[in-house]
Amino acid sequence: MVQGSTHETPEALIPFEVEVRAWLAEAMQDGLRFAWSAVWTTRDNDEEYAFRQSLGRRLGERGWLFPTYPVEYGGGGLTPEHQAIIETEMSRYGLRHAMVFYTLARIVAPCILKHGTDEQRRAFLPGLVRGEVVVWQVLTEPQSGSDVANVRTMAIRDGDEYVLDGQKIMVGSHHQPDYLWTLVNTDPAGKRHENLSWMYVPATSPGLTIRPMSMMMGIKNTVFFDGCRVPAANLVGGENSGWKVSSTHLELEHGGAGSIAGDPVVDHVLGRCLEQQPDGTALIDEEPVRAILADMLIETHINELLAARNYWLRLRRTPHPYGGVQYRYYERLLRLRNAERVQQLFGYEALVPRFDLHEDADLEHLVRAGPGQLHGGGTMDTDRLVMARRMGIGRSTKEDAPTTA
Amino acid sequence: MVQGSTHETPEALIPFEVEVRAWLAEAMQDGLRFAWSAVWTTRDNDEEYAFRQSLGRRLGERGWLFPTYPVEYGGGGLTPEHQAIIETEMSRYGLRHAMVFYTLARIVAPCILKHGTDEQRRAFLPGLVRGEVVVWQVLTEPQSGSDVANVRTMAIRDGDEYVLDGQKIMVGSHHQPDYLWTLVNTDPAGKRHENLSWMYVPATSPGLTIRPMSMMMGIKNTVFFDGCRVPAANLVGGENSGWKVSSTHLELEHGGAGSIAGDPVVDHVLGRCLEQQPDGTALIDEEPVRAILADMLIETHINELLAARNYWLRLRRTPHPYGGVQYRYYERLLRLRNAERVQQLFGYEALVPRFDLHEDADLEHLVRAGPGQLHGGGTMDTDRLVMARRMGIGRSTKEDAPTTA
Amino acid sequence: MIHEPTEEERMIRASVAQFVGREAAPDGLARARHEGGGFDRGLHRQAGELGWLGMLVPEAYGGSAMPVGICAAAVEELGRAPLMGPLLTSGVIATLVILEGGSDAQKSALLPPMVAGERTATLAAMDSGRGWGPAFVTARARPDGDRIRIDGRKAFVHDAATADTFICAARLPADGPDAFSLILVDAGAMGVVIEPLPGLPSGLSAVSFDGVAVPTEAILGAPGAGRGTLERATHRALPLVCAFMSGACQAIFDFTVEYTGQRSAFGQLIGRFQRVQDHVVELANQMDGAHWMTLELLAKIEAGTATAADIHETAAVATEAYYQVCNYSHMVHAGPGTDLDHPLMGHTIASRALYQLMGTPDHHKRRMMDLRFPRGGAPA
Amino acid sequence: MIHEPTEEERMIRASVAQFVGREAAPDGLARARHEGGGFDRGLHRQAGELGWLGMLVPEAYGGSAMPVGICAAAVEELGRAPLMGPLLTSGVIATLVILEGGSDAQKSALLPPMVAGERTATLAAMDSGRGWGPAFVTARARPDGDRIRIDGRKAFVHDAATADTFICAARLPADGPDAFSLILVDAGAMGVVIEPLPGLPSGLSAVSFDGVAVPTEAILGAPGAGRGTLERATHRALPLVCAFMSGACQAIFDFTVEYTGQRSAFGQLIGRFQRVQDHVVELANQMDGAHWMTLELLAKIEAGTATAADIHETAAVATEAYYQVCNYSHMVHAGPGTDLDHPLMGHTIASRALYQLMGTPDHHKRRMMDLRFPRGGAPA
Repeated sequence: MVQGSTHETPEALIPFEVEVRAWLAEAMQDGLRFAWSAVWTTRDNDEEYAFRQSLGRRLGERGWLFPTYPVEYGGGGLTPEHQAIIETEMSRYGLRHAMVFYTLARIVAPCILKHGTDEQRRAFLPGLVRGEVVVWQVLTEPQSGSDVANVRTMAIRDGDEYVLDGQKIMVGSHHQPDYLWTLVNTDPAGKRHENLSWMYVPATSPGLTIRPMSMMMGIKNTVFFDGCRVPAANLVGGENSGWKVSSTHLELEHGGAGSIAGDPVVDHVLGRCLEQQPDGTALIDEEPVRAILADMLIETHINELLAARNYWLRLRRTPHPYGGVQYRYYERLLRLRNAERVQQLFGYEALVPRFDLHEDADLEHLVRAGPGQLHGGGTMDTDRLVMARRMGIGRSTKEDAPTTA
Repeated sequence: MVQGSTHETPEALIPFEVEVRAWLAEAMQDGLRFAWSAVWTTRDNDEEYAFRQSLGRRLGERGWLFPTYPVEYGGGGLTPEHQAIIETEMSRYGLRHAMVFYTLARIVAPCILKHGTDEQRRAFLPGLVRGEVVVWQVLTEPQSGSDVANVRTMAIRDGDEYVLDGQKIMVGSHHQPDYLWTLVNTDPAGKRHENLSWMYVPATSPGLTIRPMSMMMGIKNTVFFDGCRVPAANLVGGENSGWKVSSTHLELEHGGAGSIAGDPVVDHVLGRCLEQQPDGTALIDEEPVRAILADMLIETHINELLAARNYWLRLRRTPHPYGGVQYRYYERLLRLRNAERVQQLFGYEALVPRFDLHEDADLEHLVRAGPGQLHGGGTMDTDRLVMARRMGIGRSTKEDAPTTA
Repeated sequence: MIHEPTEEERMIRASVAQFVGREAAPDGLARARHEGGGFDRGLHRQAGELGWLGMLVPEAYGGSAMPVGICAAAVEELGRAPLMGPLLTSGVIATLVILEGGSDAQKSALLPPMVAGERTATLAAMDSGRGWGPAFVTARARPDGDRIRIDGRKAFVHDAATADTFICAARLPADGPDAFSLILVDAGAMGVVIEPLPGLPSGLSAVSFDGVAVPTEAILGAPGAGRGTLERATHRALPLVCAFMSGACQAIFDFTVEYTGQRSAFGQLIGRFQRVQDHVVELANQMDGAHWMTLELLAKIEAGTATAADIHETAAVATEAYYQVCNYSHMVHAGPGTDLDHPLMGHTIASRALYQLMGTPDHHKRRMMDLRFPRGGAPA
Repeated sequence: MIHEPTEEERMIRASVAQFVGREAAPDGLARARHEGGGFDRGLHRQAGELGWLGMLVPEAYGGSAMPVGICAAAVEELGRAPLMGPLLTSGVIATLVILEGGSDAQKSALLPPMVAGERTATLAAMDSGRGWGPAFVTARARPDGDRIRIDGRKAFVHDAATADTFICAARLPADGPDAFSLILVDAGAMGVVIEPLPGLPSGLSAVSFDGVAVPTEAILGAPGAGRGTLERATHRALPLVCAFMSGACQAIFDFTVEYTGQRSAFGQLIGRFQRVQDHVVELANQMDGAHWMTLELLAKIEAGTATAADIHETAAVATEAYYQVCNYSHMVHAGPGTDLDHPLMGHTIASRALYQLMGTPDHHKRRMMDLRFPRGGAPA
C-alpha cells in the first residue's frame, strides 16, 4: 500500500535525517528571500539563479544530488531510503530534487550511467552528478515534435569527430548551458529508429549558435548546428543505437521517476481561500468555492499518490507498466483544470504573477502555462498512445516499461 | 439565427394551427391516461400500444404523419411550415413525430422515396406513410456493429426471389413488425461497400424467425434468416448499390433530421426540484442542486439549439456539413451526464421507474439507458469519425452531408 | 512505501476468488437479478462456513476479527464478481451496525447466526432516497405499554426480500431533534410490508412499518443512540465498500483490455483505434485513483491515523470511479456489453445501486470539506 | 427558423474583416502586447473614421445607432482577429455605460470624440479581481467643497495605460449599502496612478485614485445611480462580447482544421489521428454552442423577448467556450501554437483576459439561476 505522506523514517536513519535537516537549514539561510523558479521559465532574477546554482553544487559536493549513485561518479553511494529523506527535507523548502537546479542532469545522468562506456561515465558523470555543469535536452526539430525519431539534424563522422548540421527548436531555458544532450541522425540512408545516436555536445563547440524564442511559458531557444564539430567520444550508446537510449530517457521525462513532494499550488490556493477578507468572511465559506476546492484537493491527492507510487516502485526497480506516463498525463490535465479553477476562484488576480512565491505555486504561471505544458516532451496524445501500449492494447504483445534506476 | 422556441406561426397558417390543435385535442382524449413510451423499450402496456398505433393511423389518414410527402404516397402534400406546426402541437402532448409510433417508417420511407423505383414507391410507401405498417431497422450482426458494411447475411438470387441466410442481432423492439428493412450481402465475391443491398422484407416471409433478447434498455431481438425467400422486387436501390442508400439512412438515423421538441427530462427534473418538501423547503434552494441544474439546463438548451438548427436546415434542404452527427453525439453524452446528475439529485429515487410518466422523462429509464444509448446505430467513436470527415479532417476532400428530405 | 501483500491476504483472496468463480459465474448475475431471483441462501451459508461473514466479528460472537487489510482483500474479491447482495449488506454493513451499537445480549443473539450464514439482517435507515443523514430519518416510534410501535416507510432497502431482521431507524418521542434510535424488527412481524421495487434490478425494496410492535429490548443499544451508532458503522463500512468497488474496477479493466484484443471492426482489432485506447486510458485512471486511494486509507486505518474526512474522500473517489469505469467499459463493448448476460451488466447495475449507498459522491465531498474546514471557523 | 444575413450585415462584416486583415495581422498581436505595446491610436482613429465606434450611439452624438444584429456582426469580425483593446473596452463597454447612465451634457461631451476614435474611455469598476457586483465596489468618494474627492484602488482595469477617461465606481456617503456612483475622471488628473501589471500580456493595469478631485458634474447621471447604470450597460454589452468570442472561436476552428491537413507526424497528416480529430470535434461542439446560443440571444433581443437570465446564460456558454476552444486548439498545435508569434496565442491571451470580464462563467450561471428561480420563492 502506498503510505504517501504517512511514510515514517526508519529508526536507523533518524540520525541521517537530523543531519540533512541541519545542513539544509544552514545552506538555505541566504536563500529564503528568493522566490523559487522552476527551470523552464525565466523570472529575471540573476542573483537567485546564482544562489540556486551554488546550492546545487554544495549538495553535489556531498553526493546528495544523486544520493544512490556510486561515489566514483560523484554520487553519495547511499540507499533509496536516504534519497527519500533528502527529498522530503528539500520539499520543506519548496525544492524539488528533479528539476530545480537549471539542468536536466536528472534525466541525462541516468542515460549515460546506463548506456555510456566506462570512459564516458568517468568523463561526463561527475560534472552532472556534482551539479557543476548545466545540460539541456535538445530534441525538437521544426518537423518533429511528438515524432521524436524523425530527426533531420545530421551528424557525419569525419575522423575523430562528427560534423553536425541541422536545427533544433523550442529547447532549453533562459540561461546558457554547458552541454547539450541531443539526438542526431548518423545514417542518412538508415531505416527509421536505426539511424539515431545521442551526443553530449559541449555548448562551446564551434559552429553552434543558440538564439532565444519568446514562448507562452517563457524563453526557449533555437539551436543551429552549422558544421558543428563534436568529438566522436561524445556519442553515447553506440552509433545508430540511439533509439534504445531513448527509451530510458523518455521514461524518465515521462513521469517514470515519480515524486514524493506535494503540489504547492493547492496549498497556496487553499491558503488564499482561508484568509480572512476585509468583511470578515473567508472565500472558503462560500458554497461554490468549497465545491471547486473539494475537486482540486481530491484530484491533487490522487496525483500525489500516482507520483509516490512511481517513486517507490522506481527505487525498488520494479517499474509500473503504464504508471510513468499515466502520472504525467494525469498531472498535466490536472494542471490545465486547475488553471481554470484559479480563474474561477480569483478572477483577474490569477492573471498577475506574484514573484514572492515559488513559481510552482504562482497562479499566473499556472494559468499561462495551462495549455502550453500539455505537450513539452510529447503531447497528451502520445502519452495516451504509450499508456495504451503499456496496458497491452493495440499491440500483439504488451510493451514493458524500461527500467530507469 | 435560430429562434427555437421563439418561432412564430406565419399569419397565413394560423387557421391550420387551429385545425391541428382542435383535431389533436379530440384525438388525444382517450390517450391522456397513458404513460407515453418511446419505441425502443417495453413497458408492458398493450392497451397503450394499441391506442398509439391507432393514433398513428389516424394521423396517417390525414397525411399528417408525413406532411410534406406527395399525396399519391399517402403524404399531406404540405409545406415544411405545416409540418413544423404539426410537430409543435404534438410536442405539447409529449409526442415526437419521429419515433413514437413503434415503427421506423420515419427513416425507411425517405430511403424508399429517394432510392426506390416508381413501382416500389407506390407499393411500399403508402403503408409506411399512413402509419399502417410497422417496420424495424435490421442491421447489426454478431461480428458487425459500428462496421455496418461488414455484412455476412447472404441474399442469393434465385429466379424472382432472393434467398436469405444469416443472423441479425439486437434489433427491433417488444412488438412484432410487419416488415424488416435490412442490409444484405448480394455478392459473396464482391468488394467491401460494393456487395450490399437493402431489402424490404415482409415479416411473414418463410424461413424468418424472431427471438427476443434481454438487454439493458429492454427487449431487442435476434433475427434468423434460414433460407428465407423474399421477392426480388423488394430489393431497393439496386443490387450491390446498398452503400449509396445507407448514406441517406445513416444521416437520418444519426441526427440529421433534427427536432424542434424540447427535452422532457429536464422539465421533469426541474419540477421535482421546485416541489415543496414536507419541511417546507424545496431542493432548488440548495446550492449544490442549483449548480447541477444550471449545467443541465444550459446543456439541454444547447442540445435543443443543435436539434432545431438541423430541423430547419433539413426542411430547407441545405444540410449542415457535420450538424447531424454532432447533434446525435452531443445528445447522447448529455443523456449520459444527466443520468448521473439525476442520481446526484434524487439518489435511489432515480433507480425506480415511474410509469405515469412519458418514458423520455422517466429518470430510471435515463439511468438505465445511460451507457447503453451511446451506441445504438453506431458508437460515439463512429460519431466522431463521421463528424471529423464532415469537417474535412483526415481526408483529402471534405465529405458532404447527404441530403435526406 | 509500497505494501507487499501478506501470506494471509493472499490466502483469503484465493479462497474468495475460487468461491466466487465456482459459485457465482458473473454472466448470470445481472440476469438472475433481473428475473427476480438474485439471492441464494445456500450460497450465503457456504460463505458463512468459509468464515468470511465472521471476519469483522470478535471471537466471542463466533467470528475471527481479522485486521482491516485482510477483510478488505476478501471484499475486493467479492467486488470482482461482483457479488453484492447480503454478503455486503448483511455481512458487512448490518454486522458493523450491530457491533457498533448493540448490547452484549443483542450481539450474542444476532451475530452468531449471521456469522454462520444462517440469518441475514439489513439496514432500513433512510425514509427518502434523496440523501443520507439524520434529516432523512422521519419514521416514528412510540412506547405502547411494554412495547414500542413503529410507523414509517423506508423507501429504499437493500436485500429486504430475503432479510430476517431489519435495523430500522426511527424517532422516539424522547429523541432530540437530531437524534434517532435504531430498532431491531423481525421480518415476519405484523405490519411489516415489503414491496420489491421495479426498474433497475438492484435488489431494492420499499419497507413499510405500519404500527409494528416490538419489545423495548429491540432498541439497539440505548434509545437515541442511533445517530452515533450509524456514524461509527458507516465509517467502518465505507472503506470496505471502497475495496469492493476498487476490486470491481480491476475486474472490469481486465476483461475490457482483453476484449480490445479479441474484437475486430473495420478489418482490425478494436484496440488499434485511438478512441478505444482512450476509453481504456480513462478507465485505468479512474480505477487507479480508487485503488491507490483505498490502499492508502486502509494503511492509515491500520496505523490509526485515518480521519473521517479521509474516509469520505476515498468514498467519493471510489464511488465515482466505479460508475465511470462501467461507462468507459460500455464505450468499448458497445452493444454486446448491454446484453444482460454480459459480465459488464452486473457491474453496471451494482455501480448504480452503490452510487448512493450511505451517500452520493457529492455528499461525501461535502462531508469531507465540512470536517476539514468547518464553516466560519478555523480550519481543522 | 434560420436567419439569413442581411446585405447590411454582410457589408459591415466585409469592411471589418478587411480592416482587421490589413491593419492587424493576427500573428503580431500577442507579441506586440507581450512587448508592452498593443494599442495603436492611429488604428483606433481609423476604426472611428469607418464608423464602427458609432454603431451603438444615436445620431445626436455622432453615431449611427445600428440594430444589435449589425453591431454583433461587426464585433464578431473583431473577435476573429482577435482585436480586443479599446475597440471593445472603450468602443463597446464604456460607450454603453455612458449611454445608459450619462446626462445629455455628458453624452454630448464624451461620445462624439469617442465615436470619432479620438478619445477612449475605460471602466474602472471593481476594486478586487475576485468578482463582479456591488460588493466589490469599495472605493470611496466624498464631497469636498464644490468638488468630489475619490480614494481607492481599482485592481484590474483594461486598457488603462492609453485611456483618456476613467469611469470610476465609488461610494458617496449618501449612497445606500448596495448603491454606488459612477464618476468620470480625467486620466491626467492629479492623484491618478496607473500601474501596468506584469504577467499574462492582457493589457491590464491597476489604477489608484489618491484623493483625486473632480467637479460634482463628473458624476455620471445621478449620484447613487451607478449600480443600475452598470447593470443595464452590462446587459447590453454582454451579448456583443459573446459575439466577439463566438467570432474568435470560428477563426480558431478554421485555422485549426487547416493545420490538421498541413502538419505531418509519424509519416501521415495529423488529421488522420483519431485523437487529433477528437480535439477538433470537442472544439466544434464548444464553438457551435457559443455560436447558436449567441444567435438565438440576438434574435430574442431584436424581438424584445430576451431576459437578463438569457443574457447571463449565453455569457456563461460563450466565455467557457472561448476558453476551451483555445485549449483544444493548443492540443492540436502543440509546441508551435505556444510561440508568441502564432495566431493562436492572441486568442489564448484574450480568452484568459475575457474570462472574468463582467463576471466568470460560474458567476453568470449563478445569476441565471437567481433570476429564474429566486431563492425560497415561486419560480419566475
